[in-house]
Amino acid sequence: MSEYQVKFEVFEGPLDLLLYLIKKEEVDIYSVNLTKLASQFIEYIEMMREFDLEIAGEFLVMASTLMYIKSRELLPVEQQAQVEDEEVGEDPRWELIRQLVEYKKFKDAAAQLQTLEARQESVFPRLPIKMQFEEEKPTKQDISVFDLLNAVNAVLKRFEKRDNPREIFEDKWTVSDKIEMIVRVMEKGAAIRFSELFENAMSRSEVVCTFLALLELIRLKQLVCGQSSDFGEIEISKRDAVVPVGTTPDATSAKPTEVTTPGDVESPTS
Amino acid sequence: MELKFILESLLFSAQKPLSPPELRDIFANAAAVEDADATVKGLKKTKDADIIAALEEIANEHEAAARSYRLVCVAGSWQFVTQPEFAPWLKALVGVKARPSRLSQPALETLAIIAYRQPMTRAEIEQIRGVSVDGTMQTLLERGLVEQSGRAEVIGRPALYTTTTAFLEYLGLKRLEDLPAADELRRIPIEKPEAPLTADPGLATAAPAELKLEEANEKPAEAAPAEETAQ
Amino acid sequence: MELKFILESLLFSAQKPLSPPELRDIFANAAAVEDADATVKGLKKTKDADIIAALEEIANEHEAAARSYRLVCVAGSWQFVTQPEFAPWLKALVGVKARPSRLSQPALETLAIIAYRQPMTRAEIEQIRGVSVDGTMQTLLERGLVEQSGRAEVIGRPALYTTTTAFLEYLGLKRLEDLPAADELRRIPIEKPEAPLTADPGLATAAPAELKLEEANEKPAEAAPAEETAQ
Repeated sequence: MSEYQVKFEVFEGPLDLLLYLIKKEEVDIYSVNLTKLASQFIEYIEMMREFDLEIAGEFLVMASTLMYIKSRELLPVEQQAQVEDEEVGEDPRWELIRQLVEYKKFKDAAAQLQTLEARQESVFPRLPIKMQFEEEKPTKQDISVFDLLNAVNAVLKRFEKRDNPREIFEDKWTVSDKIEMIVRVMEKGAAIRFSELFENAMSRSEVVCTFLALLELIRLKQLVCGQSSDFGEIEISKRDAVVPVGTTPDATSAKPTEVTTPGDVESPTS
Repeated sequence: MELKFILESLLFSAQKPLSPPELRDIFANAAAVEDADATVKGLKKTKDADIIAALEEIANEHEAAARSYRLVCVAGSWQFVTQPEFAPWLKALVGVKARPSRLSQPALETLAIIAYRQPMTRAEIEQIRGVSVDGTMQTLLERGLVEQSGRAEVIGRPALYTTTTAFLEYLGLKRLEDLPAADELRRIPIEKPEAPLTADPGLATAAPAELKLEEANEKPAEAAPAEETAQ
Repeated sequence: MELKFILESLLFSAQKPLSPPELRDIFANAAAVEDADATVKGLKKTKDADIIAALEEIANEHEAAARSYRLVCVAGSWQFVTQPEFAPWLKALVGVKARPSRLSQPALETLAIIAYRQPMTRAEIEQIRGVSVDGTMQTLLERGLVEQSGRAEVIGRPALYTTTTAFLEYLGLKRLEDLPAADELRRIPIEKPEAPLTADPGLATAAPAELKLEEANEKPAEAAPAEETAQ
């Protein structure tokens, strides 16, 4: 009795209770004595009543089914066959067995799911240390002021050609003059500040010529430019021992893309 | 460079499980980088099938290496996990996993029925369990382990329920086919024996020889179709 | 259970490198749990020396396995790291943006024009460059080198563009005035065309113009202020 009392709480339904009773008998579901099983089940229901426990409708339905099976079992075989013929549906005994077998399988499956559930609690996914790649946003190597000036020059040149074919460049200064001038200044060896090159410029055209000359020298790898700090002034220095400039290049041949490479600009002033 | 090891390094470094399509996208993105080298570019259009084959190879290798971790596939996505036996120390390291409370017995039974027989109507589930499943269905739906997935073409057009991806994740399953004893449970061949049940009172109802649980495995073909069409 | 594999599982799951003392603490904490089993309790007082020896053994094994990752010790703490050759894909995984390619010549020219003559409308830039700048403007805007900074008070109220702080940072400049030859280049006059297309909404305030170097000498003062006050 006390055993039932304890167990009652965990029975999920009449099938669960029946499986419990079968298991207690230690027989296969298929070999179970349904008459005996019916008696035990009803006995259990009676006990529930005694304890004033609320009995779920499903238990009562099952009890009546079992009573019916039990009564049939007690009939002589001949009469039983007749009854069977009158019935439309399945043999209730077989129907109950089938239901129990199926329920048992899912109860077992539920136990296996529970095992998986418990196992998952012990499975820890690898949560790696977050990787850190150095931020690769463009730095000053990507665009240099020289690229920019060079671009201005390209615009100016094209603009002139397009709109003012008749205008003639005021030839007071030539790029070759300025190249020579810069080479001369740089021969002294020390690095000079970018602005120094333009200090004595008298006109726009002179500035532009000087600038183009500078670009050309950088392109020819005679000079290097750099900044010692992010906001430092641009400094120009000799790349190495002065190599005589062979032919004076034509300024327009200084294709922008050739003028500087990031490496050139980057090189620190020595 | 072997595809296998690239995939391994990715899963080794990922903060979440990755699916073959996600991995394929990574290959494409890596190849789109300006200075991508020939190897990186060459793997631009790696096929899902090749990725899956390589992943399975890696998983097998780690299984064979029998170290403290494995590469597993859960619900189609792959990740490295540690073996459960190291849980005591991992709990000390990362703290107890934040996981919902374990499912109750009724909920597990209901879930099992849906998992193996999906899609199922509520009435079909109740037929098997022999009790109402209103409360447990509510729990399962709230936890996102099952979902409604259409309606049955019968009178009343009752809702049909199936399990979700979260269900696979919750139990650590690769796919539904990996449910334990899936074949057997999906098509339980419970046949009425040919010989009539004995009518002798007090005797066993069925002819036991005909109806052994083990035999279910031996003759699945006859009963199977009826069960499987329900899926 | 081998100490080695327990350590491995810990390092495998740790979100930071772990030192032998930290690992030792984990063993102690795991053993302090109420329901700790004998194995867990037995490892309570694992010695640092044993831990280090085991870690070195693990590291050697992974080295020998020659997979995509290694166990390494950096400054006394141990962690799993992937091999450097997988960086291209790992970058794609963690979403490190590909280093932007160098600005194209058209983009540089457009940028230069804006830098020296800002603020400028798109139409003005196009007038100077002689071609559409839709594509290059898009690039510059996306890279954050230029931005919209108001609208010109002319018909159609076209957007005005200026360079950004990011532009200065890229060039390593403190301010726009530090642009090389800024004064000179800025003062190059831009004259209005002889027959200005004033009805064209695309045209902007400072009607795009001719850049005559020689004329700059003759009348530098007039054009400059208008351009410079805009900065």
